[in-house]
Amino acid sequence: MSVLRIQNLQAYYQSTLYGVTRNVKAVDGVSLDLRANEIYGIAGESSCGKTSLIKVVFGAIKPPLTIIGGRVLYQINDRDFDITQTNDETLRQMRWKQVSYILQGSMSLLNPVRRVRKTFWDFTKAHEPVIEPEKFEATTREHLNRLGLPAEVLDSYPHQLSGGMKQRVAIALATIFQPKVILADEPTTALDVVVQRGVLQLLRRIQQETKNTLVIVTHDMGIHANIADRVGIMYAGRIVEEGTVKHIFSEPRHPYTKHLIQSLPKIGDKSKRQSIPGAPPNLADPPAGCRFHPRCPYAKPICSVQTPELSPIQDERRVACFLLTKENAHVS
Amino acid sequence: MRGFLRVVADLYRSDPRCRFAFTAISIVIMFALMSFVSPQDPGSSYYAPPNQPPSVAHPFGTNSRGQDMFWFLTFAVRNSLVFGVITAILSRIIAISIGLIAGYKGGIIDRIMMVINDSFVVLPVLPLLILINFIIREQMSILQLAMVIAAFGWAWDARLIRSQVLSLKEREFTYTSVFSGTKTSSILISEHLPFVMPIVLSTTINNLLWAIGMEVTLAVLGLSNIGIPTIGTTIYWANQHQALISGVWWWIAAPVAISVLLFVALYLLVVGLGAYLDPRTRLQRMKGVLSDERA
Amino acid sequence: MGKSFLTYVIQRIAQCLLVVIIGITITFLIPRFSPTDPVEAVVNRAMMMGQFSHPDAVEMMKDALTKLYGLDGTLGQQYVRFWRGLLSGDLGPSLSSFPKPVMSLIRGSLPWTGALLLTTAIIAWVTGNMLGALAGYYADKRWSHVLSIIAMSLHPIPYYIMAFVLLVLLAYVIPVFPLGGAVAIGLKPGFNWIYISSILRHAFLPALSLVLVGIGGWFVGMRALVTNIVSEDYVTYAEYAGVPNRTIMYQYVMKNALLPQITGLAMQLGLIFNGALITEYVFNYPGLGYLAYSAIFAGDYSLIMGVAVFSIIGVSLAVLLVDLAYPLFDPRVKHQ
Amino acid sequence: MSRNQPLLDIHNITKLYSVGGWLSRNKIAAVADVSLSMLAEEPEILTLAGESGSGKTTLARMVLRLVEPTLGRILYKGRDITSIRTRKEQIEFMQDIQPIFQNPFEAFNPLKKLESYLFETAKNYDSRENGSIEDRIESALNLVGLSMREIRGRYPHELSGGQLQRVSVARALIASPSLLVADEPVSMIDASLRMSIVNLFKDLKDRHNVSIIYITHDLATAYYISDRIAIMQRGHIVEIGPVKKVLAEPFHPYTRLLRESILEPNSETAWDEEITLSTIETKEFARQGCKFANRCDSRLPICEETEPPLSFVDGREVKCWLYGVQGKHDTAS
Amino acid sequence: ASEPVTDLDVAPGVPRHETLILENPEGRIADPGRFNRWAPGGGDSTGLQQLALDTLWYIDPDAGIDGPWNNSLAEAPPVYNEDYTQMTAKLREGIYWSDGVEFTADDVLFTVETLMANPTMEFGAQLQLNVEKVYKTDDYTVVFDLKQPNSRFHAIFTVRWSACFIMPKHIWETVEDPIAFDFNDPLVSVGPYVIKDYDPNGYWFLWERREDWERTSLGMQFGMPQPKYALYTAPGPSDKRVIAQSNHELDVIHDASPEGMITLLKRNPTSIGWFEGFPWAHPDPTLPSVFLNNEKYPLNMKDVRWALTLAMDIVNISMASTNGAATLSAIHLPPTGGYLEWYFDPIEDWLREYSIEVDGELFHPYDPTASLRVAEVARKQLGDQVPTDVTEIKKSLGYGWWKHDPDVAEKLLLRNGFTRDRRGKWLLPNGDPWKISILCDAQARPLMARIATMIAEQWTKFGIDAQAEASELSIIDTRVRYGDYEVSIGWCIETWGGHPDLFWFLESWHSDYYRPSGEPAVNKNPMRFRNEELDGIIEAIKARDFDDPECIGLGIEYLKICVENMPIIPIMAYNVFSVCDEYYWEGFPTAKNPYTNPVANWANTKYMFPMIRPKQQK
Ligand SMILES: Nc1ncnc2c1ncn2[C@@H]1O[C@H](COP(=O)(O)OP(=O)(O)OP(=O)(O)O)[C@@H](O)[C@H]1O
Ligand SMILES: Nc1ncnc2c1ncn2[C@@H]1O[C@H](COP(=O)(O)OP(=O)(O)OP(=O)(O)O)[C@@H](O)[C@H]1O
Ligand SMILES: [Mg+2]
Ligand SMILES: [Mg+2]
Repeated sequence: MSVLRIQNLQAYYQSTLYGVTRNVKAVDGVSLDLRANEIYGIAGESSCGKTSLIKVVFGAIKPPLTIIGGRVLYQINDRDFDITQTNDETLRQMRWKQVSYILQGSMSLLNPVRRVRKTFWDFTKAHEPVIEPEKFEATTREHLNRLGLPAEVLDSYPHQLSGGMKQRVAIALATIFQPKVILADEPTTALDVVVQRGVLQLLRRIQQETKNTLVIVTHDMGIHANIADRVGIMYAGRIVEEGTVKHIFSEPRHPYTKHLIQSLPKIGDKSKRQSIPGAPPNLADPPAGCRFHPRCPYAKPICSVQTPELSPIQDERRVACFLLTKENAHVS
Repeated sequence: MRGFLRVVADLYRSDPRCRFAFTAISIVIMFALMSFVSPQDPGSSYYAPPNQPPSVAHPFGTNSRGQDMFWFLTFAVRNSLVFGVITAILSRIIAISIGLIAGYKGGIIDRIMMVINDSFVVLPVLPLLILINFIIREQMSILQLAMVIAAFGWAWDARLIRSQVLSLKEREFTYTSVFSGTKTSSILISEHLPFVMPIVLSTTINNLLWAIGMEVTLAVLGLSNIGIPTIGTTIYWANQHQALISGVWWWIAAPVAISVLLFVALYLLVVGLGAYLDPRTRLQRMKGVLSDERA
Repeated sequence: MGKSFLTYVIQRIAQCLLVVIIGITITFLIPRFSPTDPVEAVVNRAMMMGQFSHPDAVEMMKDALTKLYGLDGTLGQQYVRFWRGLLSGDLGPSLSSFPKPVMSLIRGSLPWTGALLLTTAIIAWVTGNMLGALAGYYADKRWSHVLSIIAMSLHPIPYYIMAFVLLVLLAYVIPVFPLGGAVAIGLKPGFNWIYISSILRHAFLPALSLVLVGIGGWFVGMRALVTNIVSEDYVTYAEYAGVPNRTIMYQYVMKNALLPQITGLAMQLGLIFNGALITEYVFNYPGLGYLAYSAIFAGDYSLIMGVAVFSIIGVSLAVLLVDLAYPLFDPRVKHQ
Repeated sequence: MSRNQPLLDIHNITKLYSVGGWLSRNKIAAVADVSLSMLAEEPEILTLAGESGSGKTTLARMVLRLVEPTLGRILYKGRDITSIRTRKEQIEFMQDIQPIFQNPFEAFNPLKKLESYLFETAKNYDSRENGSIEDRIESALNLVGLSMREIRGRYPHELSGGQLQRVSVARALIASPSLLVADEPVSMIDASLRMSIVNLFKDLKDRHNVSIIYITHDLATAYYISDRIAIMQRGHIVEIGPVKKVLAEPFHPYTRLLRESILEPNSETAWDEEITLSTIETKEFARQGCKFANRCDSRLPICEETEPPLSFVDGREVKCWLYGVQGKHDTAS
Repeated sequence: ASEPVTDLDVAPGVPRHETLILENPEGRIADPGRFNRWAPGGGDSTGLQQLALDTLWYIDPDAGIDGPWNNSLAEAPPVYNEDYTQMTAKLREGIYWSDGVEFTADDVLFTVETLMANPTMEFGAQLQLNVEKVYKTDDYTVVFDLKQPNSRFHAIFTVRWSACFIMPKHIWETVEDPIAFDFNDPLVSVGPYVIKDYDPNGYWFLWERREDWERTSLGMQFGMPQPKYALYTAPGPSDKRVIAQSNHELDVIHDASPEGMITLLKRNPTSIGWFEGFPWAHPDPTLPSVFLNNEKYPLNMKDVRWALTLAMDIVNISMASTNGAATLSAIHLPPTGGYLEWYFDPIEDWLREYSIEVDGELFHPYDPTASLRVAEVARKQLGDQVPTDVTEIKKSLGYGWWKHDPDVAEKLLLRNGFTRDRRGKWLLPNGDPWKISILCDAQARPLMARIATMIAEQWTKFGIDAQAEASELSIIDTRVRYGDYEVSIGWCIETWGGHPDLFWFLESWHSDYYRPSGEPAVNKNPMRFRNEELDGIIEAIKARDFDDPECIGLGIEYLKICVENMPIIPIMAYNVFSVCDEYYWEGFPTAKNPYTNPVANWANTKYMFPMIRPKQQK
């Protein structure tokens, strides 16, 4: 049962400066199908378009980010709508109640001169205009309690909170209304592993309790391995591989994914790891054909000419590689 | 210099506000430069029929002293601009150096500088200006007045700049430079200065405005050199001839309109420039510029 | 409360005192190098009235006046005498209104400009910041541009012109406000509507002119600050969460941008002690500006010093207080 | 430099910061009584890991002379670094110790061309090897797998994070330092780029005898490259020893927690127990006794009151009562 | 005239139609509660010296109600003994202070003795230098024994625009420190008005007519002062005076600018000037001139001073300064009051004949048509308002002036060794460039700045690097007094207007009074002019009685010496654009009915009060 379908989404950063239009093809033909009650991980290099994708999915489309094509269809409470087509008010009503978003860099998500309680109040009030202060206090405390957060954070200013706590407050804020879809963009970068663990635990628990869809974006493969159900690997604005977490890690198929997984060091193993050669592509002027071909050791002539489709190669598994399309699935 | 021209060209191309601003500023500067080809000496009077409203022959009319306001104002605008710009530059130099050094050095140097700075902040400017005006007995030239006003016009801005530098010096790129063995002076100038530029720019406008306002105030009170045409002395003479109530409104309206035009343009320019210089917006823009260049 | 905080406060106060001393010293010295001289001023005045026909009479008067005004002695002695007086709360007699104590002259004028400038500074500050915040927050809206342009167009109009145009419009062409003064002639001060309404009616034009020119500066500053803040993550985040724009603007954008403006306001409030010369000049409004101005011309050192001392102490105190109180506005601030 | 002298010798340094505003003012020890030393004879990579806010950056900055310690001494090659005064001495010092910062995008001024940093560095530090300035830059760039061709005329935003981070390393290398202090040099970049930097560090140590202080949250890379690791918690080094030992078999309860929390990209380590996180940092800093006590599973009564000493156990040092004088070895697993 | 639209009260209980509102040109008074007119720097134009104080005699600058001379507190003119070492003043009987105490010789004695004891008080030093002894022979007779002969001693007690006023002894005798005394509680008046209220901030002073006004010298002689109230206000910048009068909130403007005057006449049909038409302004008996420091090189050369004079174009100066509404004077006396008849008419022929020798030829510098030319230019702008009748022009615009002849000026310079550089700029005989800066007050006396700027322009055209140097009144006065200037615009020739005596200012032109540059001069000889012949004339005048008709002849000799030497360049009368509004009151003094001076800060304006009449009773 899918709650969110992304169909051939193209979103570019368009800027017409100095008379020249420039397109940064941050999201370029992404199709995804997200189901209820799953954790979907999106991984990929820095600046391959992960944040941009999430922004579009959340409907946070502000110039210069522009939708070039495709659709983002939500199916929530038996209502279908395309987020690229909805008006501001519907969008506003939908947000937080149905879909919420935890922004990248949550260290600065809280207003530094406003007590956390006030921020909660603002966020609650935005969707429940007639809430009583007492009721608000009770529900907020209960919510925090459920998330295992001490109520004293409410009286704090953000700078008084440790990084992990801030991140968790951001998560708490994003889940006040128990939305159907939660989009989390790098929720743990720059946190130590212990704190990271606390944050991820929290996210997972929320997901388990409310059976909603959690999309988690990060370049930290460890996170995906541990909490995602399915993982999509992005490269240069496109999804190049998608599969269950088990498959991706045990049996990566796309050359990029392979490299990625192989390069991960492990504790207890000091053997030499190699990084992917070459530099990531410039999204303003991406290579033709398969965008990975300049760095791909297996590249064939066709790779630089045609763009491989993301096609299913087995259950729950899709890959965009000419080496691996169904016909050639045996090649590896 | 090439960099400067490029910035100008970029802004001109990219931003309609800047386009307007450049056009307006160029017009005002052109206007001021026309003083060099003026057929009329600003010191002479009664060469034209007095009190003529604007017409083809006298685009800004003539005043009660029989001067053509168009040509007279070319001098007034030129002098006020020169005065304002000198004041702004001088006070910027002080403000920037004090702000950068105090903010960067910290400690006792900072404290001493801030005491000096605050002493200037608290001084009652207008009375002192009048008194200094008295002391520098020979008619104060534009340059002298600019220096005196500049001496009073930096303190607040230095404080602002300092507060910015306080955070800049903790930024990693500063440390990178320190560890590159870069001299403090060049760290301040080439690393921090560009970052405080937006502030410097907007305080420059305010300072320019304040300086010209001071000059007008002194002139209205009859305390400036009435022989030098400036926006202030234009208003002084207009007042002496009661232009406001005797219907010679263009005498006042013309200089006011020019300064309004100039400052609106400067403001728009600074808004545009600020966006250009703001690291957050600049990056995107510069990307555009550079890829254009390379293409 | 930690020890270091106390140390900080003491240090800050010491710094403030130092500033006051330097400021006062500068203002003590400058008038004494000025060619205006209280004794000569009285002599000139007496001459204008045709009093003298003999140079010896002039000399006699000058000598007597110099003694009377306490201007004998070296600069150093006068400086010491000045501080001794100041520390005992005595600013000495005015030289141009001899022997009226400077204090009582200031006391008579301060309330008028003080109240006027206090109110207008605050109104201008609030309006300027409000409009600046609006224009900065809705930077892409058309009305925001228009607003910016209007504010910027008012800004460079010389204050004298602005004041006068208002006066002509609202006291002559449409004579709804009085031409000048602080209160109607002959009204006895009292806490009654007639007196208060008269004060308000008289203060309206001066206030309006001060507000109109005062807005611009705050407007520009605020707009710039806000443009920086709207791209902060917490603003975006609140927007994403559907927090109403109004709340975002006031509680997220404006409140944060306001912090530097508070120090600015403190300085402005300090400047109240400088009076508003042109306002007083155009609207016949009583106040310290004119007092200081006439003192300058009369070479009335004591009065100049009196006004300057008020202004210097006022500004440094205001800045000091804001510095110390800053943590109340911004919980992040640490005193170093 | 005599042979038996340590390269870097940190003696009981402490850094106190005042935090809080008007009425709620506190002093926190961002670094509390830390001693460390790195040997001169053989280069090593020392990892500093631990909690966010535990004082790693502060420690690194003190070593770099960017922050002055409140107490204690730092000796570099036997010389107290606070005694460095003149510009000449400073240059000499900086030539030897160079930093690499966490965020490559922050480490360079976005308004300056990258090459200017390189030229500036090359110009200010006289070469220990021969060669023109250009040559030195080129060879430093080659070491990190870049060349001047890719850098010339470019601004920081024109390079990828990984490239920038390499330039950052190259810049440090131009000075041919003996010690690199790298504060989270890879936290902002993805796995594959991360490896290229980390491999570079390894190379530097192995082939160019550069010692490195490597600060990171990524214990997998720490394990991968470093020789020793020091775990910090609330200003203290709570455990320090060879990386293989410490990470394979952590002693201190915090290290254990840390070790358990590491997400292995392949395993299915599900964490069963919920963990407690600190809320208000300053409160924890202000604790008496062991700073970790309130979150520790194996806490003893003494932990609440007295700070444990740093004791030698099994080839490493641990700051925990479980291994201290009192309960030596009783709970050691 | 139009009906008054409203008759608002000026103040609670003070109806507008019973009030005369006058401008106090001093602006805001810093210490308004102080009415001690005798203390150093005491305020004066607040109505105090006009309405509440009085002294022995007044001389009107114009015709006066019954002649310029008025015995005010005195019953008769002063009587001197033969050698002018004693002066006797006979006082009026029946004059009372406003608190009911009678005014007697004791008040005069007390005043003189108090002031003599306090040389810082006004006239204190002057009295000390002159008076040996003062005593009364009866309650209404005061005798002054003088230290040396002085035929003009009475001038101290004779109001020109102010003088030494008399204190009420019964109030002052209890005062410990007469300098510190405010004379406020009570302010006892010997004039027809008493203070009713004043602004604690010094912007206005409200006076009320005394019940017993007939027990004052004014009431006794000329009847009841008409306005029940008089309000002296400081209306602010000149534009506001115009607005205020257009709103009928200001009956007497002290001084408007020429443009303000023209505007007012256009806007407000009830506004009138001194002359019914152009040039409207009241010519004060004071002569703004170009001061030349006769001790500064090259101004110490007579030819140079003359060259500067001939380089000036009086028509332009008149236009620039007053829109042509200036009353010109070629000679060193103001062309006002009786002076036209006493001095200008008699010397006219001599002036026409007067010549200077230039390159062997005789050059007649006097231009008798100067004022006619001014009228002609002014007519271009103002049309019919400018009179055409020659006698009328002469009376209002003056007689003639010096020719504008740069060629002759050039010759005068060349023969003294001046040269021109390549750009045509003059070089001094010693080869230095010739620079002149003309000191003027741009703030309190804009008229002076307008004159200075125009002269600077003309001298610049002539090739001198000249500029107007604006400064502040008190600084200018001091600098001029100490001789620290080259050229300045101001006046040092002041006359009674209504009396031909010149000694009043001329006394200080005597070389006994001369002080070199660097030392303070008495302000009437700031140009530091010394002339033996002139000393003789001054001594001769001094030896003659105040009213001796021979003094006029001596005065004419003085004028000739001045024309010859041109120590300062006379320009015009100080034309004051006093504008009165005939909306609530009529019968203001005008050129047609010149019973006194309308210029509001003159003490003589008290004569206006019994003469004006309410326009409408409501
Ligand atoms: N406002 C913008 N204007 C133009 N280009 C942009 C803008 N924001 C992002 N980009 C570009 O779009 C591309 C994708 O950026 P995005 O932030 O989506 O990457 P990401 O995968 O989230 O990277 P990271 O791991 O660093 O967060 C990058 O090349 C980036 O430079
Ligand atoms: N300048 C400062 N003033 C006050 N407190 C500071 C300052 N710098 C750091 N601190 C505090 O000192 C403690 C240690 O900070 P530090 O940055 O050294 O930690 P860290 O281990 O590097 O953390 P992270 O992993 O988050 O980078 C933190 O609580 C921090 O808030
Ligand atoms: Mg991202
Ligand atoms: Mg750190």
